[in-house]
This record gives sequence, structure tokens and C-alpha cells, in this order.
Amino acid sequence: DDGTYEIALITDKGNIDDKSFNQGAWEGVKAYAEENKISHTYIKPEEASDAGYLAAIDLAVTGGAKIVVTPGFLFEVPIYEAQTKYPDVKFILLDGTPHTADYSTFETKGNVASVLYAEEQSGYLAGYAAVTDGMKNLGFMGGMAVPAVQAFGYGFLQGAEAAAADLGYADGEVKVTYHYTGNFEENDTNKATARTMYQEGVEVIFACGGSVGKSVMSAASESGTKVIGVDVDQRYDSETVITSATKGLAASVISVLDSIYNDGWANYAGKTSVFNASNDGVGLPTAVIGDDKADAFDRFTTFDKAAYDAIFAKLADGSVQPLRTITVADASGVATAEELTSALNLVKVSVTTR
Amino acid sequence: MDTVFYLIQNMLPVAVPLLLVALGGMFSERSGVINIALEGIMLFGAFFGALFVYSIQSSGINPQVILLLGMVVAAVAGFVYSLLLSFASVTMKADQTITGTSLNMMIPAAVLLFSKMFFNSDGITTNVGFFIRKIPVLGDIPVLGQLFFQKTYLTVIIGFILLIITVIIFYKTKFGLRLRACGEHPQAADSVGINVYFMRYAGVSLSGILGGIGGFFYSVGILDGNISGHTGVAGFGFLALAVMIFGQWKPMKILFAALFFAFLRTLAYSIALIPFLNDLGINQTYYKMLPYVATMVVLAFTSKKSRAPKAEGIPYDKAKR
Amino acid sequence: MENYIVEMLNITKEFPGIIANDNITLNLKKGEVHALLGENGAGKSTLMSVLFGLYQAEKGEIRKNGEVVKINNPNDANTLGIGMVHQHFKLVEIFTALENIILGVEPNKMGFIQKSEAREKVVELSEKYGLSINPDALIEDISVGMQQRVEILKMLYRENEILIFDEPTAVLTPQEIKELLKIMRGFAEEGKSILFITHKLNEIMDVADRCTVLRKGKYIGTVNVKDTNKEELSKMMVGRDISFSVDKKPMKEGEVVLSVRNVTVPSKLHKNNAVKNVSFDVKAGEIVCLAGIDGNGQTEFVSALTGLEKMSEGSIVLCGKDITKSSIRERSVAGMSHIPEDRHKHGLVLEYSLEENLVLQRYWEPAFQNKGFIKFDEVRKYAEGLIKRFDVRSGQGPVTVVRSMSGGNQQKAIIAREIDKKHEILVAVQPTRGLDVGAIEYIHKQLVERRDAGKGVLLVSLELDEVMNVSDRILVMYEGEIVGELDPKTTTVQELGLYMSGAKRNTVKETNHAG
Amino acid sequence: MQDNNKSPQKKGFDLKAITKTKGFSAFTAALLAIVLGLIFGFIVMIFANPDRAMAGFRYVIFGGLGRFGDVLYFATPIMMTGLAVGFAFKMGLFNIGASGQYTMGMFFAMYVGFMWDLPTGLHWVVAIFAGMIGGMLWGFIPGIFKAALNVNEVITSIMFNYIGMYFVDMWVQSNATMYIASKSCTNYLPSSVQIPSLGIAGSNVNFGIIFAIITAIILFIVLQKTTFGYELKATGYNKYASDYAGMKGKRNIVVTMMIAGGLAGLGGAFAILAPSAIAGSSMTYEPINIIAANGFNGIAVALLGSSNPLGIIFSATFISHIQRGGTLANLVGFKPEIIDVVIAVIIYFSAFAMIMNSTLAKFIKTRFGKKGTVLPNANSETKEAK
Ligand SMILES: Nc1ncnc2c1ncn2[C@@H]1O[C@H](COP(=O)(O)OP(=O)(O)OP(=O)(O)O)[C@@H](O)[C@H]1O
Ligand SMILES: Nc1ncnc2c1ncn2[C@@H]1O[C@H](COP(=O)(O)OP(=O)(O)OP(=O)(O)O)[C@@H](O)[C@H]1O
Ligand SMILES: [Mg+2]
Ligand SMILES: [Mg+2]
Repeated sequence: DDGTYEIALITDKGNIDDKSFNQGAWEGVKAYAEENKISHTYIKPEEASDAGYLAAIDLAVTGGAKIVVTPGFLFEVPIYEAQTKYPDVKFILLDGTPHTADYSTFETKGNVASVLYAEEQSGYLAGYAAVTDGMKNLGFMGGMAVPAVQAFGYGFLQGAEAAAADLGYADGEVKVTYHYTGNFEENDTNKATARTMYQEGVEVIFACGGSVGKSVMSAASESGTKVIGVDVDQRYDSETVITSATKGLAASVISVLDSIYNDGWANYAGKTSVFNASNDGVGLPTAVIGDDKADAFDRFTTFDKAAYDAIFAKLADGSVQPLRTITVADASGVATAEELTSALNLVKVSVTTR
Repeated sequence: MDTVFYLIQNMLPVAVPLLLVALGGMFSERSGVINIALEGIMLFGAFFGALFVYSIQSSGINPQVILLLGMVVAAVAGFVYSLLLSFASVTMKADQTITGTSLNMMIPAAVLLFSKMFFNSDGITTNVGFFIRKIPVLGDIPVLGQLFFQKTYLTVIIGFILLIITVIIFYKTKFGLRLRACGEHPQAADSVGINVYFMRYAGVSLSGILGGIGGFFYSVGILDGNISGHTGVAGFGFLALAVMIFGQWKPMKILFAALFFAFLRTLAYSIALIPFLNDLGINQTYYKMLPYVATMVVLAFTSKKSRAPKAEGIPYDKAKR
Repeated sequence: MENYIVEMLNITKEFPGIIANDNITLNLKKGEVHALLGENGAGKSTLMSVLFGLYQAEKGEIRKNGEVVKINNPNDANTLGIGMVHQHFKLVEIFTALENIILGVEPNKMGFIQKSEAREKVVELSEKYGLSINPDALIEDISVGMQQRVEILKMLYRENEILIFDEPTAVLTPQEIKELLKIMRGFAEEGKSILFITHKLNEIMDVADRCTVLRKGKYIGTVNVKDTNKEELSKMMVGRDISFSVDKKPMKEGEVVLSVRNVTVPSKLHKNNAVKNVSFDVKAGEIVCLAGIDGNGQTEFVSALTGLEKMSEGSIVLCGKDITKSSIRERSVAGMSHIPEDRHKHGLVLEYSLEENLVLQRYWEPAFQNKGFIKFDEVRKYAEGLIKRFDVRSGQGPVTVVRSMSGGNQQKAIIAREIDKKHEILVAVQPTRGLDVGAIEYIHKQLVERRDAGKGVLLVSLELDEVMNVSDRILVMYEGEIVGELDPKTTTVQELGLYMSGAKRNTVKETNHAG
Repeated sequence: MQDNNKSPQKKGFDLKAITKTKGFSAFTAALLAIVLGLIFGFIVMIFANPDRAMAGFRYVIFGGLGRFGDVLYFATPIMMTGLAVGFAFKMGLFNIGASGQYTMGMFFAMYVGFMWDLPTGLHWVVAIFAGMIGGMLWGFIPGIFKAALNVNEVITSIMFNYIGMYFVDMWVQSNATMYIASKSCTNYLPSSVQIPSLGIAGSNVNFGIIFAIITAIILFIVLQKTTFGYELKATGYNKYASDYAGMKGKRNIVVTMMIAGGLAGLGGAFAILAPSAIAGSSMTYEPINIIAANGFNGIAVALLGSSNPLGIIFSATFISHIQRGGTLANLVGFKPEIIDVVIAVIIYFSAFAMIMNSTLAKFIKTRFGKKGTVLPNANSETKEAK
């Protein structure tokens, strides 16, 4: 024990238990490192800026890190710098690709693995499942309108639309209340917002903003309604969580780490790998941890594993391709109901935003 | 009508922590010690309450019993932490604002440190359902039952019981009389044989107890029993201070102030339920500011005649006249 | 050896830097009124605080009925039957009289106060001793006189037999003083023993059996009052002869410097006006005294005159300049100096040094600042001059922190500052309150000197002796109005008292001075 | 008030006289508190990881020395908020609203940075002034509430921390030039508006720190030498006496709060306009409804520096120093939050260190010194803040 670390994770502005990037990535690092007895640590940057993130990377390398894991698109510019500065260090950049500050140059060097996720597919599955299960009044509460959250949300709407069409619903029969909270926190205001939605008749809210989920679950347990979790399987956090739109953060970190230690680095080095349905990178949970026989879909009334497998296959083979981005006029990235409806071709689903 | 019930049911769990913590602040300040540390005390109480709940949650004990026990734990924690304030500001005669500020700074960091060291997390997440759909019998009372005994937390009822106890202690007992004397004119209290130091310890300790409970109730009623060093109690300790001043250091006025503030705060996030407000299409940020702005407006109108305890903030020194 | 109820033997009490009581012995007989006399800072209050348990002496012992007792706090004193009315009242303003009386000894059942029980006892006591109070009135709403009666009832309620009065008469009107002295006599006759601190020798002569004199913390002696006289007492106290009359040359009347017309000031305590339609003039070279019982609007009038408060009607002209709406600074520049009633609240910044306080009214003048920068060397020079001229005594000269100075010297500093500042009118509000005779004499001299220098002086005083001795003209204020204008040379203390109590009035129009 | 109490025998360097000044006792008290706080931190480290406690502690104490540029860089904003709190403290005002003023200042500076097209060399100067004005505006409000309506400034400041933060977040998010929604943070500021770097390798330290130190010195002079400082402190000690002396108390309250706000606003400007070590990049702001922590750190800085502007230069540097050390201690496995706890403990002790100090001095004197000397009176100092 010389006090140095081989694997270092740098958190972005969020914290290590943010129920999102940082937590997922850290769980991956921890699981892999503990199993293989590799020293590991995480570092919180002193300042949430490009320079601050780069300084944290400097610090990690000074401290002996050979592999640096950086969760989140905020690291795109710092990693662009660091990949040249530290050619001997390997970087795993989640949810982003390295580029210069002015976006003029995109380059992923050989010591960087960049990982993206098809959140829209995961969201699509969640929306499809909820409507197939008979729910007609849905809610979406995202944290802030950043690409990952937007993709989850757009996918959710498209999934709901597809299921409504499959069920032959009338136009506008499925209602979705669509909202960004503006933060990623658990607090009384997020809870009040969720409660208000439930009070208006929303049956399930897709809580897509880190710790915002805790507030939504709290509100749901009070009003006896349902929640769809995000990123990781959140069924263990609350009875109200019927399913979760996951993306394999931990799993992807583990695979990349494993590739480094077992001569597979070339599979990821210098390029952008997308984790999606076709490589099991995203999806709804299909198993319950610690209980092989348990049904992961037991909290649905009708939607089940078979229905899930069917729709998942369509995503995996590319026959269904939900949109990931749309054009949004407002600077804040918050789309209006009209923008959502027309860009995502919503007919059966009517959206109200808030 | 439903909306009104909904707003009130929603407001009460928010109002109660404010109420209790402001009452705590009142005890402290009426004994002569400014308690800026309420925010820290709340978080400390909430943290230990949640830690207790976490450690007992799988035992199968009735959630409401857990809540009561957790409340005791939080009260003790708040009390212990408040001793740091009384020691510095009463015994050591330190500046009360400085001490309070340092105590506020200490706790979020300490909670984060502890949670990271032992849970690898920013705080504690529990999974006990404290929510009460309906209290038998009481919940069937028309209107009142619906308002106070349905879709609620035990915290609301306890909050009101503590308010009544507070009023009685404050106005009807010799303890209350002596406490108030110490905040107004400690020399006078001293000259009739009252131990000013003891009374100030008592005042601060009561604020510790109520602050700790208030923090735990915040965690229960708003955060579903969780707590994090990162978000803490979202400035409720400071808001309670405002509520206390707004309530002019008097229990019943504090109740009114707490309800007023909690109502606006709830309203701000329930606009969608109120058609005419919703139709105005005002940027939601303005609603978020509403409680703070409204508090300022009310203070602007009331503060000319409001009167802080005369001796608050001044360390009592027997040897000084 | 005689039988004393209380003996304080060889008491020594030190404060940082000062020995407040140096080996003092005081014996109190049962049933006597024992006066305690001494200059400001002689150690009277300290000695009594030791007896009452507020301070612990370093040396010496206290005996009660011959037995040594330890008095560690007021509770111990109370158990021994010792009660005290403090120099500065110790009453909680937002409490009722009743609450103040029972505070600390509340009749209670399991901690719950039994108010009705307490009220009965208080009403009974107040009737028995003729100490009329309203038990349910808040202290902040009642007169100083009634506050003092509350203090006395506090002692009686505790069934104390040894009663300490620390300067009780400083805040009372002549009528009230008479009343109080009678009550004290009554207590003594009933067998209670009384310790009575006062600076007023007349009162000692009137009421006390014996008198102990302290000087600079040391014991000087104890005398039987009937064997002595005022001159002897004051000599014991200050170590030299004191003249009680003020030497004044005849007045040389000049121009009108201050002209007040129809001034009305609203009250903060009640809905009525505190000052009603007050008009008068002050001429250069005369001392006009605004006399009256405390609480008849003098304070409010002065606040309005000096600009501390706003008035609702009327006008003020100073040296021909209308200053009705002027700021405090403008009034000061126009020629108004003000010795404030409350020296700690208004007169001084206690944390500032003496020199900084001495320029409090002038720091902005070109003599002391240049482009906003204070000329500290000039300030120092100026302060040293004033300190020497006015004999302001302090530990470290100009850099002494004022908080550490004695009350008398703090007052001297204010007077030095206000007198040396350029002015045409000097408003002096109770400038001698609580000061010893030596200091009083000095201040009176300064006021007369101002008058002789051709300045107008407006003196506000509650002390009849002061009013009669110092002023050239007396205006009596009663319930916010000027009810009489008197000439001190032709009037008597008795007559003045009648005006002050509202029993007599001559309307302002009848007088030749005011308009 | 420390230093205009020049000792009467003022000529020459008199060590004895210096050790008797309030400034000196404030300094030794702060030192005592720091030592106690560090000891506390060491004990926590020993509990957390006995093997590495020594290494971690060494980092905390000395680590900052190797990162001096960063120490100064991070000291800049908290020095400014520290001055904002400390300056108002001198007038008896507790400016807990430095946070909101800081955020406002940051926004104003950003606005000029994004929306105004000015030549390099002028752009950042104008932006800095804009930041000052933003902060002044947000200091003016509690000032006017206090002066005109007698509303406690602590409450107003707290409320306006929230209101300011909500406003800024709303303004930022609704401005397409400023805000990049996909990153949930502001765009990169043009380099013309970034404060020139001091050129220390591996650090963003820039001219901001120099401006901060100059500002502190100016404030020191204002407080010690000017009539305004004289009035300010007089009002802080006794507002009735200052009224009596004809000082414009209400105006001074408003002016003081505006200056304090301006100082915090400058802090915000210095923070957001700092140059970035990465080409084309800059500092960014995230409108995530969170109150700026630098405002609250300013309270700690002011308290540790006993509100003296020169003291604040040192306390800000010291706090930044051990924060940097704490980050390094992260390398040997200690959570950086330990430093926040240590700082809080230091402030806690510094609140009564003055008293401990004089008790200690008294003890030493009565045991070893000669009797009867007058002790420096510490009591009045503890009252100073209120
Ligand atoms: N708490 C204290 N701390 C320091 N010095 C004190 C304290 N109380 C009194 N002194 C000093 O002790 C001396 C005696 O004061 P004391 O109040 O007993 O005088 P006194 O005779 O009552 O005067 P006065 O007539 O003004 O009331 C004074 O010099 C005073 O400055
Ligand atoms: N903490 C202290 N340190 C030093 N001296 C003190 C202290 N507190 C009070 N004193 C001194 O004690 C003395 C008595 O105080 P006190 O307030 O009774 O003033 P005083 O002379 O009686 O004037 P007044 O008539 O206004 O009461 C004063 O000289 C005052 O300066
Ligand atoms: Mg006295
Ligand atoms: Mg006196």
C-alpha cells in the first residue's frame, strides 16, 4: 500500500451517489477493481470548469492513476487536452467524445475510450411498457434538459405513441405531462411538483433526473401511484417503481476496464462505442437481483417479459429507431408541446408541458 | 374544494418543521442567545434520526413507532449539538453569530465526511413508509378529519402537540417567565437569584431539541426519511429564522407565519391545479421566488413595530454592568 | 460590643485595575436608616452589591446577627432577608408589575405560576405601605416613580428585613422623594433596617440615623446624623469644603438666540401629544431652565429641538435661521451644542478612545480632516488640550477607551466637547444626573461661564436645587405644556413644586418673555 | 479601530506596545484557533485511517505550498466575499447575503462578456465594473430595507440570496447566447473578457488576486484613516451616538451595504472572468438553483480575519491553502470534506479564542508576572461583531 491508485474516477459537478452518471460509473469501477484487487479512488474536482476538471485529472495522474474514468459530457474538452498531455494514461470518457472548446476539432486518441448510450431506446421501452400496461395518463420529470435526459424523454414519448397505436387508441387518448425540474435534487419542491401531477390524475411518472427520483417516489408512495426509474434498476429503492429505463453504466465501465486488463483495449481505443439494445447496453431490467425465479415485470398488471422481448427485439435489430434529438427553440433546451408533437410525430399521445 | 384540501395536506408537512424550528429559535432568542445555527442543528438531528431509522428499518417495527423513536434520537442529537452553541456563547461569552455560523458550516461537511467514510454516499437513504393514508376514527371527522388526519404524517399531529406544550411552558410556568426575563434583562433576572447562565443553556437546549426534531420531521415529511449532506435541509433553518422574526418571537404568531410561508411554497409548485393561475402563464421561476418575496413584503410592513428580545446577542457577564 | 444585624468587616473588592472597596467596614443596626455617602466611584454600589451577593469580596467577612455568612448570589441574600433597590432599576420592561415582583420567587404548583395568589399578596402589601401600583400594567408604560414602587414591593414581597436603596431619589420628583423618605422611615419604625445611598445631603439629614462615608474605595468614618451637618459630611466625602450656592454675576441679556414657536411633538407611548404647542425664547447671556417632573415631555421636546426626533407642528429659529426641518448636523453647524440626557446611549461611543470621542461633533471640520482623511495628529493635539483644560481624568489619556472611564469623567468629556465646539446655544439635559457634589459644582460653573460668555443656555433639570441656583429664568413644563414662567430670585421651592405638579399655572401670555 | 489607538509613546518600534494592541491579540487568537482546528482535523484523520494520517496531514499543512498559484487563485473570490462580510460587520451589519451579491455580480459580468462587443483590454475591465454594479444592486436592497423599514438585514440577505439566485438562473437560461442547454451551463466567454493570467504554470491565477489585495488595502485605509471609516465604525458601535453626532446613519447603512455588495459582486466577476488553462475554454456557470458557496465561505474568511481587511487577506489565503492541501490529501484517501470541518472548527474556536487567550495570559501573568498590572481588556473585542 503505497498510497497511490491505479484507477481514478473524477466526478463531475454531481456527487458519488447522484443516482446517475457518477454513481453508475463508480459502481462499475468499484465492482471491477474490488474483484480484481486493483487500487481505486475517486476525486472531486475543486472547481466545476474545464480547467478545474483538467486540474483534477492532473491530480489523479500525479497520484499515480494509470486509468482515469470520467463520467459525463462535461469532460469532453478536458479529456481532449489530457489525452495529449498524458499519453501513457488511459481514459474512459462516458457519454461524450473529446473535442476542442470551440468544437472545431474532434479527436479521440488511442489512449481514450469514448462511450455513448442510446438513452432514447431505453426511454422508448419504458413508454411502450407503461401504455401497453393500460396506463393512459403519464408524466415525465427530467432534471435538466441535457442530451441524455432529453433522449430519455423523447424516447419515452415515442414508445408511448407506438404502444397507443398498437392498441388502436384514439388520437390524443394518451396524455403525457412533460416537465424539467431544473435541478437533480431531492427536495420539497420536486416532491410538490410530482404530487401535483399525481393529483391531476397522472398514473406513472418517469423520473429522469438523479435524486429527483427520490422525491417522485416519495410523492408516489403518498398518493399510491407509480414511478419509472432511470439509469439503474431502482425497484429496490421503492415499491412504487414498476420498472426502470436503465443504461448499462456500470456494465460498460466494467467491460472497458476488463478490456484494458485482458488485452481487449483495441476494441475501444480511439473510438466511440455506443451501448444500445443491440449490445444489451440499455433496456428495462429483466431479472431481480438475488432471486433467479422472481419476475422483474411483476409490478405491471399485463405487460410482461414476452411483450418486452418482442419490442426489445425490434430496437435491437434496428427496425424501430426512435429519434434522439429534435430542434428546440428555447435557449433552455426545454421543448414546447408543439415542438414535441410535431418533431416526434405524436398523434395518439397529447403532450402538455410545464 | 379538493384542491384546497390538497394544498393544505401538502402544506402541513412543510409547515411543521418550520414551525418547530422557529419555536426552537424563539426559546433560544427569548433567553438571550441568537441562534443562527438552526440550519446546522436541523441537519444534525435529521442525520441522526435517519441513521437511527436506517439501522432499525429491517426490524419490522411499526413505522409510526420508528418515527417516534427517531424523533427522540433526533431531539437528543439536536440537544447535544446545541451544547456547542451554549458552551461557546454562554460559558465562553463568544459572539453568538460567529459561533452559530461556524456550527452551520460544520455539519454539512461532517455529514458528508461521515457518509462518505461509512456509506460511500452523500447521506443516508432509508425505506420506511411513514405516510398515513387515514387515521382511524379521527380521519372520519368531517372536514377537519380530512384536513388533518388523512393523507398526512404523524409529524403534523406531533407538531401541533409540541406547539401547545410550548405555549404552556412559555406563558404559564415559572420556567417560561424566567426564560423570557433572561432575554430581556438578564441583570434583573440575576438580581432576583435566577441563574442566567442556566436559563440560557436551557433556552438553547430547547432550540436544539426542537431544531433536531424539526430537522427529522423535514426528512420524514419531505424527503421520505432520507437525508444528504449535499442538499441538507434546503435552507429551512434560515427560513425558520425568518419565520420566527416574522412571528415576532411569539408562538401563535410563529404558527401563522410558518403556515403562511409553507402555503406559498406549496402553492408555487401546485400552480397547475389552480386554473386561473395556470392560465396566466407566468414563468414558474416567479412562483419559486414568491415565498421569499412575500416574506420580505410582510416584514417590511410589520418590522417597524416588531421587537427583538432586548438582550439577545449580548453575552451575559455577571461582572459587567 | 453593640448588637448589629449586619456587619461587613474589612471588605476588599478589586476590579481589574482598581480597588473598588479597600478594607471597608460597615455595621448596620436593627431598625435604623443608615446612609452611605461618597463621591462617584467611591465604591458604594460595589459594597452593596457585595452584601447582596452580586459580587464576591476578595477579603473580609459578612456577619448576620453575629454569625458569619457566605452570600454567593442574590438568592443567598434573599434567604438572609436582604433586599435591594438598584441604582439602575432591574425591571423587565415587557413584563407587568406583578410579574416583575414575583420573578424569582413565583408561587407555583408543579412549576405552573399561581398568579391570583400572587396578586392578592401584592395588593395587600401595596395597600399596607401606601405604595400604589397597577399590578397589570407593563413596566414600559408606567412612570419612573411607579417603577420604583414596584422595586420596593419586590423587596417587601420577599419579606426582606434589610433593605438596600441605591440612589433611589435620583430619579424622583420632590413630592415623590418626600413620600419615599416617609416610607423609609416607616420601614425603620417597623423594625426593618435600611441602607440608603444618596448624593443629596438634605435627604441624609432628613431621614438617616447614621451615615458612613467612603472616599476612593476607602472607609472614612461613620457619624451620627444628629451630631453633624451638611458641611461636615461633604468635607468628609470629598476632603475639602464645598460651596452649595452658585456664584453668578448679574445677567447681561443679549439678542434672542433661540426662538421656539408652537412646537408639538407626538408621543411614542400614547396617542396624545407629548409636547403641546410650546413657545419660548432664549436670549444670549441667560440660562433658561426647563423644569418639571420627569415624563412631562421634556425629553421629547429636547429630541425635537435637537433633531433626534421629528415634531409634528411648530417652528424653531436659531440665530435668525429657521432650523425646523434641518438635520442634526445642520443644527450643530448653526450653533447648537447638546449635552444629552443619556450619556451612554447618545453621548459617547464607548468603544472609541477618548480622543475619538472628543471630536465626535467635529471630525468632519477642515481642522480635523483633509479630503476625507482624518488628521490624527491634529486630533491628538486637540484632545490633549481639552483634557488638560477640563481636567478629564483617565488611565491612558487620549487613547483611553471611554468605556473604562468613570461616569463623572465621561460626563466631563462630553461637556468639554460640547462647550469647546462653536455654539450660540447650549442645550444641557440633566448634566449633573448621578454625579457627586464635586462634579456637580464643576459643571454648574461651566454652565454659568457659558452664560457669561454671552451664549444662551437651555438647562433641562429635575433637580429643584439646580433649577433654583443656576437659572436666570424658569419655565415649568407640565403634561407637555409650559404652565408657568418664574423668576428664581422671587419664587420659592414650594411654589415651583406647585407648578410642577400641575396645581398652579400662569398662562404663557401673561409673561413678558415668551410670545 | 485596531490601529488608530496609536500608543502615546508612538516613536520607534515598540514590541511591547504592539503586543498590547487589539490587532495583535486578534492575530494570536486566530493562531490559537487554527492550531486547535488543525489538531482536531488530525484526530479525525487518525480515526479515519491511522496509517496514512501523518501523510494526509502533511499534505493539508504543506501541500498548498507546492500549489501556490492555485492557492491564490482560489483565494480571490473568497477574499472578496470575505471583505464584503467583514466590511459590513464593521458597521454592525451581518451581511449573510454575500452569496446573492456574488451571483448577481457574476451575472452582470457575464452579461457584459457575452452581450457587449468591446475591444480586448477594455472588455474585461468593463465586465469587472459591471460585476461590481450587479453586486452593489443586490447589496442596496437589504440596505434600503434596513434603513428605511428597519427590517433585519440577516433575514433580508437570506431571502435575497434565493431571489437573486432564481433571477440569475432564469435570466441565464432564457438567453441563447449565454446558455448551452445541452451542457446545462453557460457558453464559453470570449477571451477578450477574461482577466489576464499571471502566467504561473498549471494555474489559473490571474490579476484578480492583485485587485483583491489592492481592494483590501484601500478598505483598510478607508476604515482607519477616513471620516467615512470613522462614521462607519461609530455607527457599528453605537448607532444612537452616531445619530446624535449628526452622522447620516441611514445613508451610511445603505452605502455600506452597497459597498459590501459591490465587493461580493467583484468576487463573482473575478471568479467567472478568470482565464482558463485550456485554449478557447473559460469559466462557466450552471444555473442549477443552488446558492453560491463562495458567499458563505466569505463569512468564515471574515470571521477568521476578525473583519480587518488586512486580516482578511491572510485568512482567505490561509483557508485556500488548507483547502488545496485537503484536495491533495484526497490522494492518500482522505475525503476533502475534512477540510471544511476543520475550517468550521477553526471558526468555532476563533469565536472565543480571544477569551481563551486572555485567560491564558492572565494565568501566566498571575503565576509568573508581577501583581497589579492592568490586563488588556478583551471583552470589548468580542462585542465588536454585533
Ligand atoms: N464591574 C466593574 N468592573 C470594573 N470596575 C468596576 C465595576 N464596577 C465598579 N467598578 C469600579 O469600581 C469603582 C467603584 O464603583 P461603584 O459603582 O461602587 O461606585 P459608587 O460609589 O457607587 O459610585 P456612584 O456614585 O457613581 O454610583 C469605580 O471606580 C468603578 O469604576
Ligand atoms: N466593565 C467595566 N470596566 C470598567 N469600568 C466599568 C465597567 N462597568 C462599569 N464601569 C464603571 O463603573 C462606574 C459606575 O458605573 P455606573 O454605570 O454606575 O456609572 P455612574 O458613575 O454611577 O454614572 P450614572 O449616574 O450614569 O449611573 C463607572 O465609572 C463606569 O465607568
Ligand atoms: Mg453607584
Ligand atoms: Mg451613579
